[in-house]
Amino acid sequence: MILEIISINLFRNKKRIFKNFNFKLKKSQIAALIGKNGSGKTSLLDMVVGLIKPDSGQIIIDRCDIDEIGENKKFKFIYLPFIDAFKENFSVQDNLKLWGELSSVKFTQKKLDEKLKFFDLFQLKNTLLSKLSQGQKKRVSLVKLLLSKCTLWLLDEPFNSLDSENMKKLKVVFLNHRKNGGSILLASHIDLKIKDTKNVYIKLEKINAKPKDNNDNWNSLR
Amino acid sequence: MEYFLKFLESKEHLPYVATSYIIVFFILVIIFVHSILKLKKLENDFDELNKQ
Amino acid sequence: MMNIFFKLLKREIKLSIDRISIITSYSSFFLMSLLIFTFGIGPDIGKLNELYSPIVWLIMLFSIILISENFLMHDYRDGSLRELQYLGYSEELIIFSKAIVMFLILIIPHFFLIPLCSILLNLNLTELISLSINVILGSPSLILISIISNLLTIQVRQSKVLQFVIIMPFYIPLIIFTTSRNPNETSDIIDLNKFLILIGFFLITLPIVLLSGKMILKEVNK
Amino acid sequence: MIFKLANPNRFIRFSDRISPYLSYLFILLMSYGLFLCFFKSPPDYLQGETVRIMYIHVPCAWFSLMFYSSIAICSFFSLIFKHTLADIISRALAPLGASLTLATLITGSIWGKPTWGTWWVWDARLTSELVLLFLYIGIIILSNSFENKTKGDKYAAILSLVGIINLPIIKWSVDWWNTLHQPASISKFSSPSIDPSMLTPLIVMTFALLFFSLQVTFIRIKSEILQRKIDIIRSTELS
Repeated sequence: MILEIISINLFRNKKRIFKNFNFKLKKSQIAALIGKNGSGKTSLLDMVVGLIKPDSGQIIIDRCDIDEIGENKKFKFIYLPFIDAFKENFSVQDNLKLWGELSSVKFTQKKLDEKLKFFDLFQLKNTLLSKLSQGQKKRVSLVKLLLSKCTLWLLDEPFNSLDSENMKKLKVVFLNHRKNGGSILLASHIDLKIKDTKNVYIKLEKINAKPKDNNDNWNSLR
Repeated sequence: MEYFLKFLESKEHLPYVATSYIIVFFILVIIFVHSILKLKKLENDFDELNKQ
Repeated sequence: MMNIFFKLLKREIKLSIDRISIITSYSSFFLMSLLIFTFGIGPDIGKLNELYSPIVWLIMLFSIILISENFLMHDYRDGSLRELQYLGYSEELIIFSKAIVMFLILIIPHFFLIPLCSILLNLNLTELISLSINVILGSPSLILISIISNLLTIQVRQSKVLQFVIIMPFYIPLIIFTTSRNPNETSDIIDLNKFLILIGFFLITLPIVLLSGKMILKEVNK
Repeated sequence: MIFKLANPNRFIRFSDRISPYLSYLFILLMSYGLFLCFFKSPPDYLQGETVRIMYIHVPCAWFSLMFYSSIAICSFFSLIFKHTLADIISRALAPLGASLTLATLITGSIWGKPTWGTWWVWDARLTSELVLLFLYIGIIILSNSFENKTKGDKYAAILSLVGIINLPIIKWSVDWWNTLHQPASISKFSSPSIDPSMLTPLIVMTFALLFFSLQVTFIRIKSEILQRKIDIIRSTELS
């Protein structure tokens, strides 16, 4: 079991987003979180990486509680958020090198070039990031996946602003990763369409719990 | 009583004392009225929402 | 621990390459404000000499608050603050490394600004030495407090004015101790006690800023 | 008692029941206090009739400081135990404290005119009171500048805690600065003992103001609870 989410409860902005949510991700498994906007896809990923603390419940990565991992977080998983942390006035390869240093991923220039070529970014490697289009930026962040050695991938909307050709490439990357024993948790409103029994689809739905009229404790007013 | 009469006679100091009391009471009244009005408005809103 | 800290420091220094422009804008702001002050006070060099330390300190205070945006706000907007957090870097180290780099960058322009000030404001050598020690010892606290104001207003849309309003009271002790001149003493003596107070003030400010900064950074993603 | 209040609705009922008594007490004490102030207390031999400003100025100053420290204590509780009542109380207290600080400043400067000859002196106490006003304003603005109320509460709590740590430092440094710039000559109020004929009205006025503040605080807490309930209902309706 690579990722375990045990009975999570979360309130945000006075709304209940998760109510006793349970989920397990095994080795070589791809799980897709599907749901409308505001159904808590990003919140779930943020909780898994420890940016948000759930109101109750536990998240376990690799048999370690997420709060206790601390500095070793970067070796456990790779997370690609919706807004990529890129410095606009740095070139593509400088951005990737910066990321590599921060997340302790070591790679040679040759390997970087090779991976950039895979996503057709080799010609752009010295361009400033501010000059790239949305899809190109997305591809730059996807290169991180190829460079990293983590087994758990957490992806927020990886297919956004990608064209069909690159989506096919990404699917190949996913399948390769699964073959090597890695697992992926991704949030997307686009169907992955990998016809396979191993994949899991989790449908997140909005919880429309009406507030009780007699709020019986102070914390319900938060 | 004689203290009060003496106080009223003191032309020099009376305006200072009087204005300071008036200003403090003015501030207290303002904060009180503001709180009451806010409460009334919220109570109305709450009742309307509950009726729906 | 040290390894992680140096990694963060290295990142900040790398990012500072494009912050070189800050130095020019800082020094031009400094000189322009000096000019404005001179127009306000009048060309009487004796009067200017009397008021040198409040002038220099006020300018420094305002310019540091204005400049501090480049260090935290930008990192927050492009999501790299989040990245640092989910990679498992501790919040104290993030803030501390930022403060150090800010200090290093802002101390550079003072190498020529303070001598220039001493010419323009007719300072003698002891005053010059006292002012430069003052700047070196006092600016860390200035920077730390500006970081707190930045963190508190990081998510407010029109934050500039708010930042000044909420943080000004905390600058009062600092401005008192840096600008104070004992009227009984002649200007030829360097007052050591004042410097000790400045160091003490820094030692008080540092843990408060680190602790409250950590609390704020934990709240930011909610 | 505290367990009984551990429920917003019960708290509202409790405050509804108690608030008339608070008003009666306030009116009673205030009228008695004013009577004592103007009819029963002698003029000071040094300051003459202006000493009557003290009976309103000093309670305001005490409460302005007390409410700031209560806000800081509440912030501590809200950060450590994450209890919403602490947030609500500090939100309710901040405007009240700010207005009392303003009252203190105004009465202080009116008092200063006949005694010192100017409206404003950069005296240590006046200056610290002014700084306190700015701290209050900062907290109020910061807590209201977020759409998410919880976040505003948290940030304001952090700010007020940093403020309470800094307040003694500010006070001390202002004192120091004051003695540096003007040798101590104006602190002529600090009479070591106060005559009972002056002390009684002061105490009565203090309690009157206390009951007034409690009353206003209860009202503001109630409106804060209602506001939050309304927000919850609205947000569930929208989604």
